[in-house]
Amino acid sequence: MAGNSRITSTRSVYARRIFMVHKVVAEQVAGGISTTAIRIRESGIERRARFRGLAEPLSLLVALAVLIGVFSLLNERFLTASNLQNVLTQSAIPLIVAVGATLVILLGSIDLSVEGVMGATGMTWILLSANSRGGADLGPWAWVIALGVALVIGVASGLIFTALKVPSFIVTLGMWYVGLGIATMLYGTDLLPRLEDEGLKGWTSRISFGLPNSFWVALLVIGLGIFVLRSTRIGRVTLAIGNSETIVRSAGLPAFRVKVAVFAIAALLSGLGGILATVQLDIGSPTVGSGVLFIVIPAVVIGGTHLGGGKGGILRTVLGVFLLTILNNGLILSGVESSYQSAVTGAILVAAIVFAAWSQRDRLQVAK
Amino acid sequence: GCTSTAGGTATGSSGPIAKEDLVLVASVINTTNPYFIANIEGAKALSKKLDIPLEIIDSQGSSQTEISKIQAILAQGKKVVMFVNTVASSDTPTIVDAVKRAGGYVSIWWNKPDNFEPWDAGDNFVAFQKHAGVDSGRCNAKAIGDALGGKGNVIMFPGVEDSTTSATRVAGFEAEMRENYPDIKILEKQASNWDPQLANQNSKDLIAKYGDQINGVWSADDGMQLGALQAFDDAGLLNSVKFASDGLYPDTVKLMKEGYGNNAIVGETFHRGYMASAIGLYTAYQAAIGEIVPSELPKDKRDSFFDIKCVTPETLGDYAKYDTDTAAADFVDNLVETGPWDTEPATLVGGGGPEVLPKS
Amino acid sequence: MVAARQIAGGKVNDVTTTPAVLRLDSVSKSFGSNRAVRKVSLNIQSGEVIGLIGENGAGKSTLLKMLSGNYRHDEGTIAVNGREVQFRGPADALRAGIGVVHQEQSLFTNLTIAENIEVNTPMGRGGVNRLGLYNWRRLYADAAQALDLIGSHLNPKTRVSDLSFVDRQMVEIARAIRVSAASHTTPLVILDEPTAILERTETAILEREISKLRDIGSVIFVSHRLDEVMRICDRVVVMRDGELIADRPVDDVTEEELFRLMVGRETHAAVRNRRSIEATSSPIISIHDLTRAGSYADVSIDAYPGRVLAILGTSGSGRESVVRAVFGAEGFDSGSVSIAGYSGHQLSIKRAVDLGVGYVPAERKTEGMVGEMPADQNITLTHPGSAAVGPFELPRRRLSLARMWFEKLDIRPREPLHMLQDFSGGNQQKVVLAKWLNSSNLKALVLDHPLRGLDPGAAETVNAQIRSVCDGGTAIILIPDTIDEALDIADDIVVMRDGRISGVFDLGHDNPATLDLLERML
Amino acid sequence: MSKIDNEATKIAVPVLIPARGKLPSVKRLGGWHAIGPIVIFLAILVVVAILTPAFIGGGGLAIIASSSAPILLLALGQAMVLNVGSIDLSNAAIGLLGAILLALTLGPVAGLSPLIVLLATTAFGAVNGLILAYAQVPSFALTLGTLGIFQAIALVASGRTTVYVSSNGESVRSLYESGIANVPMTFWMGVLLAVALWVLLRYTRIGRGMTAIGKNESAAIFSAVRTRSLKVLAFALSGFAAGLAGIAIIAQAGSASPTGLGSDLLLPAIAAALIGGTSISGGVVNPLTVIFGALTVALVPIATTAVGIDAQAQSLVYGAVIIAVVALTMSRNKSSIVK
Ligand SMILES: Nc1ncnc2c1ncn2[C@@H]1O[C@H](COP(=O)(O)OP(=O)(O)OP(=O)(O)O)[C@@H](O)[C@H]1O
Ligand SMILES: Nc1ncnc2c1ncn2[C@@H]1O[C@H](COP(=O)(O)OP(=O)(O)OP(=O)(O)O)[C@@H](O)[C@H]1O
Ligand SMILES: [Mg+2]
Ligand SMILES: [Mg+2]
Repeated sequence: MAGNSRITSTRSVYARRIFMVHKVVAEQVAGGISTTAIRIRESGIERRARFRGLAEPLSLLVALAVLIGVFSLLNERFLTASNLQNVLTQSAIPLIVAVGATLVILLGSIDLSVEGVMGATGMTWILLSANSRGGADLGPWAWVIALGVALVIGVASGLIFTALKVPSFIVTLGMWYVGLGIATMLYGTDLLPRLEDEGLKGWTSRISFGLPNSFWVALLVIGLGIFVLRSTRIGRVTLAIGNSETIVRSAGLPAFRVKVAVFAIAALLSGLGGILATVQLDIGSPTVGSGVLFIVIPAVVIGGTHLGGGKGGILRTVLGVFLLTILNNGLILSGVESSYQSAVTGAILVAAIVFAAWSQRDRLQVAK
Repeated sequence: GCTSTAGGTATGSSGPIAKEDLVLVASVINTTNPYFIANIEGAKALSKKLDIPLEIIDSQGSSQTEISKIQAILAQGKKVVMFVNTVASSDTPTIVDAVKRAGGYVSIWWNKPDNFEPWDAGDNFVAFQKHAGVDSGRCNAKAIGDALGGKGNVIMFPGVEDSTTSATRVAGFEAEMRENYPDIKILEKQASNWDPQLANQNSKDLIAKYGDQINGVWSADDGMQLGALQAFDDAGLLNSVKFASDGLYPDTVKLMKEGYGNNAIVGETFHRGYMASAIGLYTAYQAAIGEIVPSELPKDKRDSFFDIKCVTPETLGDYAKYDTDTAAADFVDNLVETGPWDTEPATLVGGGGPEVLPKS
Repeated sequence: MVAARQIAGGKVNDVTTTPAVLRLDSVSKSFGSNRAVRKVSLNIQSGEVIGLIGENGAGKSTLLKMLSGNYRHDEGTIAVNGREVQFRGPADALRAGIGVVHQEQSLFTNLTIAENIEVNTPMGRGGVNRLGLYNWRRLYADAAQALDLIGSHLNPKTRVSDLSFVDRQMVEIARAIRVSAASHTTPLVILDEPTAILERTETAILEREISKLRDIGSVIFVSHRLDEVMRICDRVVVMRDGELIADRPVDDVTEEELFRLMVGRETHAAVRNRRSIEATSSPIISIHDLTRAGSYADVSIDAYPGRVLAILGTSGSGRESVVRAVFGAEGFDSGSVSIAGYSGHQLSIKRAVDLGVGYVPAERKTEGMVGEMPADQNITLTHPGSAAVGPFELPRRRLSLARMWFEKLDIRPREPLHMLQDFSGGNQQKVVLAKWLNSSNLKALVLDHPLRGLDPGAAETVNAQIRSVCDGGTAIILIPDTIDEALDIADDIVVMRDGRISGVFDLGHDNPATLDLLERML
Repeated sequence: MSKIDNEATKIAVPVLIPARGKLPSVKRLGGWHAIGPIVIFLAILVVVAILTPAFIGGGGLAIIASSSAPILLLALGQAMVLNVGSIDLSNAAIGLLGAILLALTLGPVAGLSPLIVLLATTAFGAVNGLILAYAQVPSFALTLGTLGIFQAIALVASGRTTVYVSSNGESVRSLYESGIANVPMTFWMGVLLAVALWVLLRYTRIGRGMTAIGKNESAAIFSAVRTRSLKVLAFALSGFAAGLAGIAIIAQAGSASPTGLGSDLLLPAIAAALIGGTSISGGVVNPLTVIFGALTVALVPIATTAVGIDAQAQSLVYGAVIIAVVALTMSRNKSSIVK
């Protein structure tokens, strides 16, 4: 003890000195310096934030404009009203599904069950509506029950994912097969069910107020999606979970319920997409959703929503869907052979993400 | 040590098998396409007629699934009489090999490698059977060509690009147009992967591209045609465009009969899935019970083309009888009576060796 | 204000009449066989600021997590405002009026300040209605009010990712006191090492605000900086090995006493004999006119073998970026860094390490260690050659090597095969040091806040190790937590301000006063 | 260096860790996630054996093994990529492209052909890795894009048709036709690769670095691990494994086509890797248990057929079983948060 006394006294000298200094600093900081400094920094931050919020969608918009420009040079029919309406019709179903997919990806998860859910819902719906196989025509109840099937699949995915902690990749991959299986079993071995309701036939691509009906539906869904994401508890907690689920839990937020809800919403939207696809095709088919997943996921990614969750949004996804639909349509209109279409789309996807990431490259950055 | 592998020992058995020991097996590509569902129907009808149990294999569109499921059944030691609608041509050697090792008998439909012939593989590979694609394509081309009065523009929707079935139909269609309808122009081909949804989308894009220049639409199967019809209907163009395709699905029959879209559908080639499976299975069955000895058959009976019927709205009535509730059972009754190669409307019209594509 | 009390057999004899804001009675918590918190009893009155101190792993965070509803206690009772409570989750604790600033920052960086502050407000009471719909106007107003309460003028619409560390900490505190909205009671605010990641100058602001919190509610404040505890708190409680071993008003204790209570021994800190640069030695690291736009400019620093060079500066001074440039982790626009004679513009981490530089980053958990790998594998990660033949690793040699380092640096528990994340912060830091010391060719070691979050006892051992490395002829570049730390250990001090060097001192000749240094920092 | 060694040996003896109570035996075997895949596979197998004894007796095991071979090879490559925290959606397409190239070149260049194919597929994988590492883009999106490109190359290279091996196919064919214990060499090729990768991961500096990347990439960067090179290597290995899968496809079918055998192995292979205990978020992988993951994925559709489940219900059963199996075998010890 005695041997240390010199040391301890030096320590307390330091402590006292530091204490004094701190008083000085605290006073300095309290008066004068801080407020101006903070104000200057804040205005800088806001400007940066606003710019950053725009920068990415802006580059997407530029890319879209370039594509549209190139395609309209290659084929003058590209920019006609009828082709634009055609593009909007084609983008409607992917848009509806992509709103749900964006929410799921914002969670940091993924939903691969899209096509299965579309099949199961579409098949349930058409078999319960007026169709060429006869059977029950439940009218509006067909919608309720069909969307109920989607809801059940979505809730099941969500529950297995959250309660059993199975990665969403596998849960929804499994649910893809399950949905397809449900559709296949419902379909049975009978004739193709065709839609009998004349009012519904071709409804999706019919034009009202200048836009195709299905696109109006998509607009409604997008609007609702943006509202949910921006101004509801589910939406905000979704973003929070994407940022850090640990914090969500330690803050006592309802992570469990929100995750299940998001999977349910996504499945419902896939289901709605399935019904519209069935209406569009006029025929019930278990594979009515084929190919949708591989538009939707790249669209979300190209839109700039992070697969890790927490960053991104629905409007950017909308741009992503447009980019891919226009690309698809433009390639056909400019006469690119079907064999090369997947390569061109793939190359543009790669180019888009490399372009977007290039400026943010950093030796310490972690890209997964 | 190193041994020979892949499921049981190689027997390559010949000699008749007692009927009680047999199992019928029908392997289809999926269970959601009307054609494959009809395959199952035919197999069921034959199973009932012969009083032999039946197993169905759903390949789920995957060669690997197909092969391993077939092997799974073979491994149980059953003596199989098998009909396989192969997912890809390249699956055939593997399947034949497995069946041979298990001492079963198999008929393959639609797809096989050109150089892999039944007579080279032994008696267990009883036969390869198909409807000739070139003829089918020609039938459709004639229907459209005539309906358009030899003038106009046509778009085409092939199936999966590397499918022989689709490629032969495309070749036949193009050859017929080139040879006999020089004033008809093929505007564009968009492979639509046997997918109605994709054909629907591609139709929309091509409508946007060509508008009312399009006078005729050809699809490699009726599924895609249903998708295309809807797109043209939506665009309000149905009344002025003529359609032709392969398969004559019951849905198509109905549309043709109704005169849908100003008699939009002008030509179809006819075949029924139940006929294919029943013929395939029955051929293999005859070999299994020793009724026929494959190696003693002429080559054209082991690598066969069946009759292609070109159906037009006028002749449609003749085919109604093949879609009644008892049609499959009736066909099987006839089949057992007249044998695998001579049952109307699927009679053998020749063959032997790969289909010869018309020169372009 | 503070009632007199004494500790008798773990029981608190309380002689006040008003119910305590918080009352713990023999609270215990075990993780398996590890009894992290043992029979802790504690009373907190309204308006009291309690300092909670203890070694790393003493059980402080565990105790606090029981109060915040993150853990459930195994035994004992917890009473809030005189009512016994059983928290089933964080939401229950919030409802009872307990707000927490966790040891790890827990803000949603992708959301606005307002949302982070209001995140715990129950639906229907604040900016979120019963259906879960947001009223942004209300949300921003409420958040602004909460910020006002602690004297912060941050814009509630700003995204947290755009904030500095202090500002984030302010947001956390604002959030913690927002529990009053949830409970209608005066809040109990728990602050678990809120200052650990801050620069000293920044903590001044925070200290002022924490002191002010006593007007709003009660506070439990955890820190390893004893001087800070002494300044801020009314009362200090000390934990050791899960037990509460002392509970004193600040006026009755000295820092030395607290140190002894915490660690169970006297401080071993020894005064260092400073050496001057030997005429013959040449610098190992030589930074010349290093410039990076927007970060720092014209920085020239020489680091000599056997000497500790400390760089002082506030958080905007650019000192971190400079040392990261030395390690090749960040680029620079012009100037040069030469290491042991090698000089190149494009320096990569790999090249820096090959040249003999080591770097202990400030962000230990994310940059310094692979938490899910055993400690021994962490130690050989950078220089696998020490336990490998060609490409093949030798697990036995790796283990014995790790054991040697565990012994040398007194890393506890002595279990090199355990996952590194399961060690306490101080011991993790020692493993990170060992990772670099394990090199046969360590010429320079860059230490970025090496004592961050370490208890004073652990800090001493780590410091001792740094000294002995230095004595072995390695150049040390240190970014210390405090001026004190720099004066304690350094041979040279470089002060940076706004990206430029504002002062250079050779402690062999110079004897700068703390105020002197501080002046050059601000 | 030798000084350290001496000290180490001196100290090692007294500091021996006191046993922290007896570890349960499962844990000593490497925890549930190490033996789980084996147990689940055997459990399903037992159910099948009870329901259809003839299947197991008739060489069912050999069938499962042989049909799991391409899945296994792809799953191993995928597992290496997952281990560094990325995903490779293009590896099955690379494998199929490899098969097509092999079928095209076996005739002209004979024995050199497999080498060329492996070189090519490894290079394809490396290109993925290079773009990933240097442009720092997310692998999911990147490989989704390259997937489209490889598919198109396959389609064009094959001339949009099935490509048959014209000659010199015997040696490749023999990989499927001959084998050990009635199981074709293609499967043993997978086992061999698994063992090699296991050694790489467990006993080499390269493997340690890869695992460190998967567990904490930032820390790996700051520990001077060559993260870029190792990520490129992981993708190159995925390409190499895909090349082997291509060879296995040719060995089995003697031909290849863009939509034929092997065209639909992407998702089954990922499922196999995950069932085999690989963590989808990186840093946890055991190539040896991936073998059982692949066997399970191959077994499920075979089992549904063997047991006699209605053809139309099989896809439903398949989906449900995959979810259940992963739920049972997944390693949850990494973190409680699963994305
Ligand atoms: N999640 C956990 N699982 C198991 N044991 C734990 C866990 N958290 C804490 N412990 C145990 O509880 C003891 C106390 O840890 P705690 O985190 O409360 O220490 P602390 O006093 O906060 O340390 P520090 O000053 O470093 O923050 C530790 O020794 C540890 O063994
Ligand atoms: N998952 C766990 N399992 C077992 N012990 C754990 C676990 N997590 C933490 N611990 C124990 O908790 C104790 C303290 O952990 P904690 O995370 O609080 O570190 P710390 O010392 O507070 O670090 P720092 O000072 O850097 O904040 C350690 O002794 C460690 O052994
Ligand atoms: Mg703590
Ligand atoms: Mg701590």
